[in-house]
Amino acid sequence: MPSSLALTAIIGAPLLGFFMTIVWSRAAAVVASLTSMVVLVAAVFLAVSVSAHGAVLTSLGGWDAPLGIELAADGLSVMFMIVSGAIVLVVGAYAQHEFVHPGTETRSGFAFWPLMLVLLAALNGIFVSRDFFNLYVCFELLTLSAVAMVTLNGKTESITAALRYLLFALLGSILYLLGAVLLYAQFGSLDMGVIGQSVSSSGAEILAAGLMTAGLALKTALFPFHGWLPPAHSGAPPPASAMLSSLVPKASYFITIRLWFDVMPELAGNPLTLALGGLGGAAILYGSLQAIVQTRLKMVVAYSTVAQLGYLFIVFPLAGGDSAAQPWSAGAWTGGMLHALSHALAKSAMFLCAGLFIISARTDDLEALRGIAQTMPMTAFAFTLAAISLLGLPPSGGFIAKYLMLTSAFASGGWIWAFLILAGGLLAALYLYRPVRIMLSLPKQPGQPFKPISRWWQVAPLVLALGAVFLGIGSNEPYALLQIGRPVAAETGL
Amino acid sequence: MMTWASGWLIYGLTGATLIGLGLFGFASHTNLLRRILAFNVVGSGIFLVFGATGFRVPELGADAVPQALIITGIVVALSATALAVSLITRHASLSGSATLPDDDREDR
Amino acid sequence: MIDLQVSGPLFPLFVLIWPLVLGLAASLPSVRSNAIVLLPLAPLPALVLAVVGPLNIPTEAGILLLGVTLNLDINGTLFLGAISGLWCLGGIFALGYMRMTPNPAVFAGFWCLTLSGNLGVVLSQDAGSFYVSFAAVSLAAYFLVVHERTERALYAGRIYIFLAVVGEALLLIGLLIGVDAANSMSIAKIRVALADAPQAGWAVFCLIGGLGIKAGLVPLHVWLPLAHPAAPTPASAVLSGAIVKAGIIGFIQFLPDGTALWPSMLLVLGLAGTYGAVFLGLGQTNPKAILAYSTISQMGLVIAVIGVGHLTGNTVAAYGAAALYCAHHGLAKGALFMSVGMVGKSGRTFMPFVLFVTGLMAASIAGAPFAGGALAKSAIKTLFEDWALLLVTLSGAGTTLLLARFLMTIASNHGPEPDKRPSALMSVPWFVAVVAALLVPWVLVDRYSDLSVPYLLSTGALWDASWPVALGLVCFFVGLRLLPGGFRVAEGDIAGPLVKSVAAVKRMLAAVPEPTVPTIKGLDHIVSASRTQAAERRLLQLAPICVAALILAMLMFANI
Amino acid sequence: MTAALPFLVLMTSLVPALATFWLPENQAATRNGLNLGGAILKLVLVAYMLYAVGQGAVFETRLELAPGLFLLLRIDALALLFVTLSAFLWLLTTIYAIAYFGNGPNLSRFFGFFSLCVAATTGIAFSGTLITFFLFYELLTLSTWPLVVHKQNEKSFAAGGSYLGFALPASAALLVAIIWLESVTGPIEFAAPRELSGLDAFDLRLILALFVLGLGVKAAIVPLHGWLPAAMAAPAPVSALLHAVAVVKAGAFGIVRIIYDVFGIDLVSQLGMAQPLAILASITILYGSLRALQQDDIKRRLAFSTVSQVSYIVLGAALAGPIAAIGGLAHLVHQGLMKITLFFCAGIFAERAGIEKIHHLDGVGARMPWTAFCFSLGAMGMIGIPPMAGFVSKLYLGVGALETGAGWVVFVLAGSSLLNAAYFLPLLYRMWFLPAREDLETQPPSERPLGLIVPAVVTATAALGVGLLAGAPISPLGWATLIIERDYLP
Repeated sequence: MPSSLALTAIIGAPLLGFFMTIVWSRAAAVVASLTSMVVLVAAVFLAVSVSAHGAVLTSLGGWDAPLGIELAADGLSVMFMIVSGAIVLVVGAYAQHEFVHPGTETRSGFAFWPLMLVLLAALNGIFVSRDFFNLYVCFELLTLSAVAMVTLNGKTESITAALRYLLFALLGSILYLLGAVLLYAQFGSLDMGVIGQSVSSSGAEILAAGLMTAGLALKTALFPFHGWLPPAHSGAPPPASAMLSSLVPKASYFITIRLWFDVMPELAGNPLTLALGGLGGAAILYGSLQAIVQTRLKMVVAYSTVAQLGYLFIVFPLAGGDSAAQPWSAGAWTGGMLHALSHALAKSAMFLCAGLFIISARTDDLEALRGIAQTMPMTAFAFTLAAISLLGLPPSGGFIAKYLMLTSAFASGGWIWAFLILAGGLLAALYLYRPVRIMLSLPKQPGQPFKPISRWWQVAPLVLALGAVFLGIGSNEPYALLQIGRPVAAETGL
Repeated sequence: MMTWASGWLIYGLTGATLIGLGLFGFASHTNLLRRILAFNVVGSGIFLVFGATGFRVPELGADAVPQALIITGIVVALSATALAVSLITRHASLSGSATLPDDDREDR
Repeated sequence: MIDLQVSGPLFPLFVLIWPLVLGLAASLPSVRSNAIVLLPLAPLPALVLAVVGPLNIPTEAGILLLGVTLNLDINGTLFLGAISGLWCLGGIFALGYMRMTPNPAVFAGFWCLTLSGNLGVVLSQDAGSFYVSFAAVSLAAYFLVVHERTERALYAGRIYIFLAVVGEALLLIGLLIGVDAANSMSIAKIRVALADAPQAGWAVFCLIGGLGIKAGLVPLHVWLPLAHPAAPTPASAVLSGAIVKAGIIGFIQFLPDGTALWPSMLLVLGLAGTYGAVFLGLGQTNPKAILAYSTISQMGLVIAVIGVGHLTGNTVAAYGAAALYCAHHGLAKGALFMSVGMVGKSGRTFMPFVLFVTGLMAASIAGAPFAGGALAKSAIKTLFEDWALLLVTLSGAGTTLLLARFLMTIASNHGPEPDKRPSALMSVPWFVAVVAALLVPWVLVDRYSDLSVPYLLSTGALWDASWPVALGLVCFFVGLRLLPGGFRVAEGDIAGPLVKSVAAVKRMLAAVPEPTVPTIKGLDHIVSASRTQAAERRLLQLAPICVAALILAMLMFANI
Repeated sequence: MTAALPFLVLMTSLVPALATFWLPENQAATRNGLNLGGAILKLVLVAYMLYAVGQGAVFETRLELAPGLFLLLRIDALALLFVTLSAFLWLLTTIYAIAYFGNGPNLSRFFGFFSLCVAATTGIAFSGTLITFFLFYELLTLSTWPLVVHKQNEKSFAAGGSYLGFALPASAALLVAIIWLESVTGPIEFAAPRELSGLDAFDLRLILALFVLGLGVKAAIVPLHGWLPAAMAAPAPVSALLHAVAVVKAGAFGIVRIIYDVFGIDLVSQLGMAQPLAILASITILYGSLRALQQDDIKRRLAFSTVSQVSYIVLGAALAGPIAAIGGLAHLVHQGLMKITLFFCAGIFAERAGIEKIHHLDGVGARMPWTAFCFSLGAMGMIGIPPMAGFVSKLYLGVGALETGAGWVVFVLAGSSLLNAAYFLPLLYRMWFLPAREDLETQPPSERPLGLIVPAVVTATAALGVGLLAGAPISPLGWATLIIERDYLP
């Protein structure tokens, strides 16, 4: 069964790669690249097979649940796998320059590759797990590798940021685990399918789901628990930041979506969806305002992540709760997922751009970047493209996502959500216009010493930014793919 | 039957107490090491509760699944603790402080 | 493939296009320096059309503008003949007068354009081409006014163009309402429709304003006394003799039958102009300015005729009389302006002849017996009754007074060399204009009025013509004795205050601010980065409490 | 072939745009060839389409982006009016820009975005659905910005910021309007308008107001016009693009589309929105003119003049009568021809003689006769002096207004003509009648290369020609009449 092989490979290959990079650290970069390529190929293969035959399921070693580990891929997980595989591949290619070139700190170079592969394995594990405990293990793995990545450059601020991140993450893990334990107490199983079939809306179930959601929200940096994110993401080396900001919060969000839309949609009442949506809206406004006043590029981009993650939670009131049975639900849900994906691509592109700017200008102070577009036009262009997607302007993926969400908001009469979505876009324009403007300005003194950067290196962020744009132009396929395996019959929207 | 049930109850209540104590510790201390310890206390509490759920259906005897999962969980918690401790030592050696900046209450 | 959509005789179209072609030819490098030569040639086809052209066979060209229709009726023939004749004479005069002028090509080009517009105003039978023609004659004449580029000419030009543009705008409003009411571009239909259309009042008001500016209707006359002295003499001649008539033609074309308020208004304003201009003109020192006021005065009479024609319902007679009066006035006033040019180029010995002929012309305009002007005046008098008749008759005295002042002013303006004579190119057209002015009404008076030549030669008619002139002369000499120094009125009387008030309005407007995008500068103070980040970090400690609260909230919602 | 034609026409601009981005700076010949070739090819295709659409043909290309999200390109007579204008002016502006910039920096970027702008404009014209319209409308916003900031100095960034500051909230408003409306009716195609009269009148009014808000920024309706005068910081070819070829036209065109093809004039009148919109347009017409009167900078004066003139188009649509609509549509072309002439000339003045302020124009007529002559023609057209094109539009607007019972509009038109005269005639006066500055005397400026002056002459002649031959069936007026008679009259 090639598709079960592929399912195994997307987790197995990076884990294997992880050991190989440790053992054979000299060729770590090459191994990591090859591994992520394998993962991407496997993910694409899975996508083809899922779109042809529907969701794919396999049991590792033939052991069935509950003792064995079951892996399943539906449209949603396949899309996330492809995007994360692609991002890791491109970031890996970018990191070849960052860590392999002489003059960079060898220790961080040594540690980066294995961490990257663990991260990839954990991510893929989350995307294909059908079991809450496996999910727990995977995202603990994810958290630990992410925290380790923050510390790579060894500076005090990075350590501090990493510690703060770790504390939040541990708290989140505890809450999640507590919830999972309660679920087990109730159902005697942690398998999603089993639980999903026997949900009875008892108090214990609600408590369990609430605890898990709280833990996941902490890890997704949902407002007001976002304090750890900006220092952690801006303190890490750029390739690490790219993955941290684009993929890691999405993993915990992914679990939240699985929990509330696949496993226990009946439980998602209005208070819950409103609370999550409200926090998401607050995140949009607060994150954007903070991003506006930042003076360092990476901080702007990091706060932008806080804001953009807010959108993901607006999906709950639009597609969950009472809205779940409505015709606009499918559009809102798909819009949210597309937003997660296009944000992942755009945000990783932005962090890579920021990384290149830092190498060229030796700082990411916005004022110091004045005129850098003359030295690195391609990178500035990539940054602008990514910004367009974040703003939700056509024809980017961000636009399609916002369009779908807005359509649902209007159809459901959810004015407030529509307002928040639009306000977020306009605020994003405010905080992203400033860096773009500074980059494109003429330098104050001519001939300011920006270090030239090789063109091939600059291609990496451009590829990701173009990916975000093409997700919009070619959104037909992803849209169809995302619908496969959804429990509620996927409707083509309104 | 009664004994099984009360045993389950004792373990569960103890676990819940540990969780509560741990959470309190986590919130009330700013010293990083204490916080990590508090985290471990909470973790122990959760595992205890988890273990107790193994007796959920007494007729079947002890359920093997929680045991397997607890072991996995302990490994995970251990590695998290290890990472945290290494970071704390690194942090202490770099900044000379066992608390995070901006956490104004010092209680070392 | 493209249908030119022309029907009817092509010659009227040629009449309009020919001056344009000549005007463009003036810009050719080889023609440029001698461009003045083109001036007399431009109006020739029009003259031919006026003399031999058949009446009332319309020409239609659908593709041009919004569909052009041209036609010539009986009044139109007279206007066309007088106007093209004057333009022709003026052109020949310019040949002699403006031999060494700078920028001859520019002058010639706009001369031709103005001419084409002037002819178009006569010929047009649709609102579109009338408006185009009127714009051409109004705006292109600006270049004739400012040709000498002196400070005074440019000032006069500014006032002129200001009023001309205002006139265009008013005319546009009137035409728009008319076209809508008639649902047609045809002027005849517009005239009918305006009689009872809902917004006809506005339309007629605007038309009177727009056309009245050109016709020197008080109080819109300001430009005449400024523009005439500033322009070169041939241009003054056509301005006063021909261009001003465009407004009168417009009145005749557009004003609907009806007994609303406006015919009385025209009568009152016309008579006010007739007398007011005499008074203002007496205060002038520049001979051309005096002539300009005289033109205002004479056009006031014509406007009063049109008003009275509508009041009495006798528009056919009124229009005929007005056409005759305009034809005479055009030629005579053209001749008088040429006299100013003649005086400047004449020595002492030639002066008496010039003065004599000029006096003859002045007498004709004043309506002295046997002159062509007397016939024209008799023709218009038949329309008036009672007090209005008395006022019209008495205006002859005013005209005499004003023109006597004019003669007195130019008498001392002769050139320094005693034996100098103007060239034949100047004196011949001048003389032809004089003769034409004296004779033309005799030939045409029975076509354009109910009067006959024998009646006009009767004693009663002669006495009616004589006494106002005599009264005017007496007044002149009495006034000369009482007020030897005369009095002064600024050229263009109310133009000065007008300019100042426009400038004041402009200053007031400049003080209003412009909207911009709101800036976000204040945000830094509201969301201070350092303060909020510290607060965010402290949230870490609060996180467990928040989480606990969240869980509690959920429990409560779930009603456990 | 016919199904792909709209797509092909779009590609004639899009392909040069994308290709130009990747050209190295020094490959001027290739770059110019690409852009000019695209422009000429486009004109040829447009000529063919003019013929075919005149015969009654309709072309359609349909692409699916996401389920229910169609990219529909459809060529009808109205679309073609706009595309013909932009294609014609694109060619001329490209010629002008090549001559204007010479060997300046960042030209690949410039021409790339320039062609992209034109592609977006073509897309706007061809849009067959609301959402397609929005996509291209935003593409236009984005591709214009790099052009506005082309000089990359503080002033141009301020202008660019102002542009986005107005345009982005407007696009949000537009998006809300579209989604709100479509959430009730389903996707809207212009060719098959939905029956809206059953919807809540208040909602419809609000939606229409949002549309006007969204499109009014580009159409520079007061008080949304602030970006346009600021954008004069951009080089002259960009101003030509903003004011004549693409941007303000896109806004006005959008308003026409919304009124005619989404709501329908009857419904707009029933909702009581036609009158307020007409009043808004009238205020803009007068306000723009009054502001223009106060400007000392030539390009700023022209910019405010655009504010005023573009609202003629809006007015034509808002008056909700066939004749006014014809006038408004014809003005879309007329204003483009006249205003681009003026900006071409202003560019030549600035580039060749350093003339930026009005008082620098003294005596320039004799030194730069061609430029000054073209400028004068354009200015006279703007004033509405017959037989220039502007007069024809005003006549139709005025008559159309009277026909619908909005007699007051004729006073607005007359007042605007007066103000236009008041702010243009002093310029002509200075050019032709005042003595020249000393440096103009000693170093007479050149009007060469031909690439600068020829486009100006061509557009000036065209502006004169479309007025003189307004009665011809292929004149803008004739075409506008065809649009209204064939597509919008019952």
